[in-house]
Amino acid sequence: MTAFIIRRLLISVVLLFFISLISFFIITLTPGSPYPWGELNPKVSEDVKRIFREKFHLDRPLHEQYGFIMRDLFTGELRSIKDERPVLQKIAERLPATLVLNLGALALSLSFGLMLGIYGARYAGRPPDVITSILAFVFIALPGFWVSYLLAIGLVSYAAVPILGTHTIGVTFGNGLEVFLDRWWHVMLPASILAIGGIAVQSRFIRASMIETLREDYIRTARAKGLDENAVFYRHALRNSIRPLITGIGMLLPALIGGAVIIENIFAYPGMGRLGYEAVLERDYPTLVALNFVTAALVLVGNLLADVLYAVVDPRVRLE
Amino acid sequence: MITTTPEPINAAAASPSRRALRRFRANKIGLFALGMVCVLGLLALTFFILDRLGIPWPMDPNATNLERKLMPPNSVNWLGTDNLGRDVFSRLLNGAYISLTVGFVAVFVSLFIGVTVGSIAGYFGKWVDNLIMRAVDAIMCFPTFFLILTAVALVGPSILNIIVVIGLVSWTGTARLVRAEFLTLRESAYVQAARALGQRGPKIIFRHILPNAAAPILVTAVLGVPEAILAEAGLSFLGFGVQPPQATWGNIIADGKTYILDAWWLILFPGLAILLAALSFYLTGDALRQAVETRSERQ
Amino acid sequence: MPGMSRVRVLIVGIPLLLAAVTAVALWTVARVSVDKKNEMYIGSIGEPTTLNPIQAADSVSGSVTGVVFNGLLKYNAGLEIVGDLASEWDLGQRSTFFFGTDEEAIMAAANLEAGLVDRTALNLQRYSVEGNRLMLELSLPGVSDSRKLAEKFGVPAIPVRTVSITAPKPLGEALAEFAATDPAGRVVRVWTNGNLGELVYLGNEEETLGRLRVWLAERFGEEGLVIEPVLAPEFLAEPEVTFRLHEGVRWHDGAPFTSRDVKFTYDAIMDDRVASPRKPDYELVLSVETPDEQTVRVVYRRPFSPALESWMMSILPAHLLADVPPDQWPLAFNRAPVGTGPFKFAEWKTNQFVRVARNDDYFKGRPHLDSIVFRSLPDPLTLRLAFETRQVDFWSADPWAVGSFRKDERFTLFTSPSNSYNYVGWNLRRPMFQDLRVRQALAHAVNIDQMIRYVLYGYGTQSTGIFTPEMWFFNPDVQPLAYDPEKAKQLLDAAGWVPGPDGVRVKDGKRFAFTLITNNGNVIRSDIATLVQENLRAVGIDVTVEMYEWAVFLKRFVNQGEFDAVVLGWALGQGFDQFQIWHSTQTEPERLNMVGYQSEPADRLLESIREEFDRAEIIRQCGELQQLIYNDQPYLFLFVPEGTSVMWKDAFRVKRPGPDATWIDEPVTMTKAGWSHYLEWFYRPEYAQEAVNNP
Amino acid sequence: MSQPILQVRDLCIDFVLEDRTIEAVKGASFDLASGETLAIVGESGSGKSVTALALTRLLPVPPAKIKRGEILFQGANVMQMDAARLRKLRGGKIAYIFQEPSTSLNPVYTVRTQIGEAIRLHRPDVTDVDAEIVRWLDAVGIVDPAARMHDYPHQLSGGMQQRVMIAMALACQPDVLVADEPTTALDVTIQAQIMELLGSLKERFGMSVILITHNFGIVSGFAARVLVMYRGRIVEQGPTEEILRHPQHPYTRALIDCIPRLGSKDKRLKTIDHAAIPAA
Repeated sequence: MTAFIIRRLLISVVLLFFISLISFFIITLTPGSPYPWGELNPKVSEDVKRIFREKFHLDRPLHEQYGFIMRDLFTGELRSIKDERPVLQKIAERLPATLVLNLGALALSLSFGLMLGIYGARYAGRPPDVITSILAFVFIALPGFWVSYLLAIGLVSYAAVPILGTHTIGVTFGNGLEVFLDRWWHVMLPASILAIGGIAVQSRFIRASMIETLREDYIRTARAKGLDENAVFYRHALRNSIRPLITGIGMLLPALIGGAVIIENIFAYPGMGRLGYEAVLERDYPTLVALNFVTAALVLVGNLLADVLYAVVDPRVRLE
Repeated sequence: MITTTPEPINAAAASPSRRALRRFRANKIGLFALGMVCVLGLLALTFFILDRLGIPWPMDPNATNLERKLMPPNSVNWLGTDNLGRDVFSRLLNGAYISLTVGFVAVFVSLFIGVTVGSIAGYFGKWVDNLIMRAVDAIMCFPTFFLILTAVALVGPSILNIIVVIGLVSWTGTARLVRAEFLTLRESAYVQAARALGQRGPKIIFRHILPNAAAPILVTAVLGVPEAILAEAGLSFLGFGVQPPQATWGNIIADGKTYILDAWWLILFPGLAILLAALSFYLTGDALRQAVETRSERQ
Repeated sequence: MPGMSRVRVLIVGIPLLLAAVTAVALWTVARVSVDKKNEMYIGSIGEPTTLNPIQAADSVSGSVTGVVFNGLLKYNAGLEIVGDLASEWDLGQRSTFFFGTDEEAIMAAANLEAGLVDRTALNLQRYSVEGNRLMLELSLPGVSDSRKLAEKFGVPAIPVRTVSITAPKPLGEALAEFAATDPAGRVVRVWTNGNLGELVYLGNEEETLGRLRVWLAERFGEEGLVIEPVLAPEFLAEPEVTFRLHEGVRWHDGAPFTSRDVKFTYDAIMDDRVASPRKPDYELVLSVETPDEQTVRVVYRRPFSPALESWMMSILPAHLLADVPPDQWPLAFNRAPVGTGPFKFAEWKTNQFVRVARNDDYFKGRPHLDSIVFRSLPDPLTLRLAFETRQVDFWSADPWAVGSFRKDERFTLFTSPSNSYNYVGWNLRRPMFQDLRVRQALAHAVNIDQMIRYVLYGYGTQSTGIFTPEMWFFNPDVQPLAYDPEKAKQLLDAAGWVPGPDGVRVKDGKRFAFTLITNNGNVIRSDIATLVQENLRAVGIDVTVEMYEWAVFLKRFVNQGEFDAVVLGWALGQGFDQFQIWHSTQTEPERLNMVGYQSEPADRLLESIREEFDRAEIIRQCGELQQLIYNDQPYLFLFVPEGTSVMWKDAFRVKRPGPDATWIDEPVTMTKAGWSHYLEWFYRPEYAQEAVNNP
Repeated sequence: MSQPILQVRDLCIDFVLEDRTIEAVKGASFDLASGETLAIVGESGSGKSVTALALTRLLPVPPAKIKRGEILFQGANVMQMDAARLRKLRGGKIAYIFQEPSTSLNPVYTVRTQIGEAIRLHRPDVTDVDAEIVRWLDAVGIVDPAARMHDYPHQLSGGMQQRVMIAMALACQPDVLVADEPTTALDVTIQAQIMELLGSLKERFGMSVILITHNFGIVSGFAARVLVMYRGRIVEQGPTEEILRHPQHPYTRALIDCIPRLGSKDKRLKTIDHAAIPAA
């Protein structure tokens, strides 16, 4: 197990290296340049621009720039071009919000996906299953940004419900519970929209896996023992069917972080997606490279976690 | 699982493709969805041809009419007008062609790359496979969205570029699938036999393995179309998509989002169009998957 | 089987619980009353980059630092310059003329004395002779008065020449040493800042420049050494501003505010390590002196009329920053600044808000509001959503929504012309746009009235050039070119562009087709592009519209001059200096004269406006420049939009000090300087008691 | 002979597939006496496993469909039992051993969990379940049962897995044990051990056994009576010795000829001439 984890980590390091390389070259090859003051500012002289380029090594050839960025990334010295703050600090600032949002979305996807998937498998081929199946496809087919906007307009225009940020600003709440519920609402709204696709995909996976499992011999054995359908279903079939759920953890993470870009913008949520989007627009190379690096690392950790979980759930799986 | 399969009484079992066809025909939802897909395709084609012939109907999708700007749905403009007084209904119909083309061609690009890479990895195995799959892992670790954003910024937002970029970032799933099929089929008796007869790599791949992997690849392709349509919509929405004044469903929404609280019809209808199209493709793809699956789920 | 049922309960229970809590949360949030505190909520698009005013360049950062810091000067509600941290200030100039001999200098002085009729008319205060120099002390900087006085000398003065030096390494004392070696004392002034230097000298150009080059090359090498002449008056003209600082001003941490802080701020802006975008405003400063704690004297190397406005720059606390290397500022000070302003920095939650709290010891009196929260929102739509749910108090209304808000009793609207205009820039490097008749035709072909009516919903006026009507130096006599497609067609015919087979005009076998680009995400600009496309099609011109992401748009097209035509806008300050946008030296890549406009008369005006301090003269020259450029039509000048801010009517009132220690209590009103001019005197009516007790 | 513990009357089972219907069992009737050992012999697809599963209605419905016929267990009609009674019957009265022990045991639970589950279900009076598990594991010849019961199925060999299956079936003390091809998936040596074990357990606990197999070889010496199924029909039944000696039906003869004997070269099932099959 330890050997497995060490080997996986080593592979991850190599992967991360390539990821940083790719992300650096894609972003630097993209037209545009990272001037923090807007390029059409008549007040900024050529001289200032030159000093600035030297400061961020932008006058060097690309491979040297990459070297500087990687060196600084590992010494923690890497600074954002936009405001010259350490990039890691900027990411760390947004990490909690991002984690809360994505874990919220993950929790929603997995729990609702599991529930609907099991429901579908239970009534496979019958009307409840057909309805949940169609519902799942509707969910997958919904453009997230579109739903967000419709929801946002509806909530704001017709109910005047605050939806932006992580909490309602400027309002005095009666007690701690209200504060908690306010924060919960502000996370769950974007998380639900992020989760829509995940719920659908998960429920489809779970349903298929469940139906597959129900054909297994040991299910017949369980029935032959005289177990009731619920026991057969939840005890014998379920645990053998939740592999896709675990795979989902590894697969959903990158999709969520990517998908969060639009949602975070619509709901003014202070997460990493917004940081990344702004960094793309501003061509803030160091922030982007670091962000891709951190995201990829998170995803790799997610995948590793999924593999470890496999072993926990299925005793046949050995980590080698 | 019933291990002792009773022998069939009537004639010999139908061929797999015929059986798949029969299963598909029995799937009401799938048939309906396929019908929707066909209707959409025909509509798109009709309006594309009309547009090329210079017979815009019901109106010229790009003709501005400032006196009639931001009109809610009415008897002249069935789905209202946009900020320049252009007819939303006409733009929707006209946009269908671009949106669907993006969907299909992007899938084609993604399939081409995915099948090639997956075949190479699956056929050669060993370190080739290892190398390719690690690269696939690396690409899958990327938040695809940043990749698309930067790539579009890099090459510029033309229809062709968007198609290529969407195709370029969405082939990993196909590659994995094809590779898995290969790993299984490579060991199968007929491939072993072909190899024993001295057939060479490409021939084995094209004559023996790929045809047998065709069904799952087809399913991935059909399911990939709506994803590409949604991706284009998302890109256009952020302003990275197809150039105006050419309408696509995504950039009608993108143009409309500014007026969202004042002109709901600008985003409602194109959104519904995207939803409908994507849903039709997904349901068709799912029905197709059920039909070609070796074991029917209901058995 | 208890284990089994637990699993079932979990599978159904967890999602239901999540949904239930969310429903309860929605109910709670929806029902919460708008129990506002005595705070103001301002929404802005985007996040401040830094709260260090000399490093910030974006408007969001500016709006926060605006209430935390003070400048020496500021605009009042009528856009006149008044003192802020400075209680009073004096302008002056010393003009020095050099003569061949001491006798000539004395003779010139005598002739001057004889010719003087009215001293004050030409702002002359006194004059003196020192060796071969005649020095005039004037009460207003500028070159024209000095030149008029020089006409009376009767003896020709020796013209001075100025060269700028860029060295590969910091110049240090090199120029001063060079001056010391000069045998005839012909070097009259040196100035050094880092790698840059300036040398003012008399006499033979070739000889002095040759010696200078050799001298510098010995020390720094030839490579990277640039010596080039500078446009400057033919005499030494050194303007001077003396500020008298307010007594008893304290920084938010309690330390006293002194002239040292002003000097430090100037030094910081000039420090390369700070990379301040404001550096060009101060490059003509010769020295900043602090004779005592309350006095600051700034001497300029030559007249620079935007100088006074540059001292509206926020002043930084020297006692906190002088000992910190600038690369450490972003880590601490720039995220938690200390100023002298009406509000103290309180907290900054990234991508959420910056909060500033009342400064009870503010030197102009305690503000009414407890705090101001600057919310950072990603785009205009979220800003509006925040406004509609009363999460922010103000909103810059989209033009198409103004109408419905105006009808709504709950809101107050402030409409004012902006200091900005939109235009279509023609790339004058392209042959098709080089013909003035074509550019005029293009202007006649576009229906700007219609554009204003339907794109801006009437909230705008047609632009007549590089200045906007609200500016005091605006020329109201410039007549806009009228919409007249027939005339446009005639002009195009005259220019040789005749209708071709497909309706598009042709000249020498080339179709009149070009690409109009703009940035995406700006509906006004995309509407403009579409309408221009339509209007020009009507006169036989084929326009393709392309939109690019802002960074790509600038880097690949605009900055490189790689475009045919571009839709853009300029947001101008109050200043009249447009050197960077129109001067013929500014046409290289990355410069702001991206259309490649070159005009000698315009160059001369742009140069002389910079040296002019006389109001009437500035108005005259700016007017001339505006007419000149409008006639040339390098841009299709479209319109000056009006901005409308909407406020919840019950949100604020203003209670501000009036004349004679009275207090004026009034609704929030628009001033020339905007609705937010009296921000520190805003109060929420629910908290009126507190506000009334405040003085 | 006493009242039969199990009676099957005219059992007809169809499999309704999407494009065709297969008649799997066509009118099977037989009795099982208490304590008797009955073998049902037939090739793959002859309907013997379907019949066995039908005894407790374990066939998945659909696609299976019991067209007609009745099954009486101790006089009670299995076809009409409600779910609760059916559950009591399964495992408690009629227990099964399946062909493929490696897939018939749930891979994610330990032996202890799986046997314990059955005991708790059918014998709620047992207080020390672990001891009972150990006892049964011991009874089926598993060495060090106290340690083995914590193993997962994949940690055991095929023979051991089948022993666990047997222990699981017996632990509920059923009246009838249905062994559906219990040895097919195992090595020849293990086959013999398992058959021997089944034989001794049958003696020890005195239950009825239905042995489903295609192999006449293991029938002799184990079952007293044989039932031969061919294409869904019972073509022949009678005492084992009788059938072995005088098979009436050509199919039976063919099956018997497959029994490996010393010196025999041809072990394949002889092709039978359809014309030679007497109508049922």
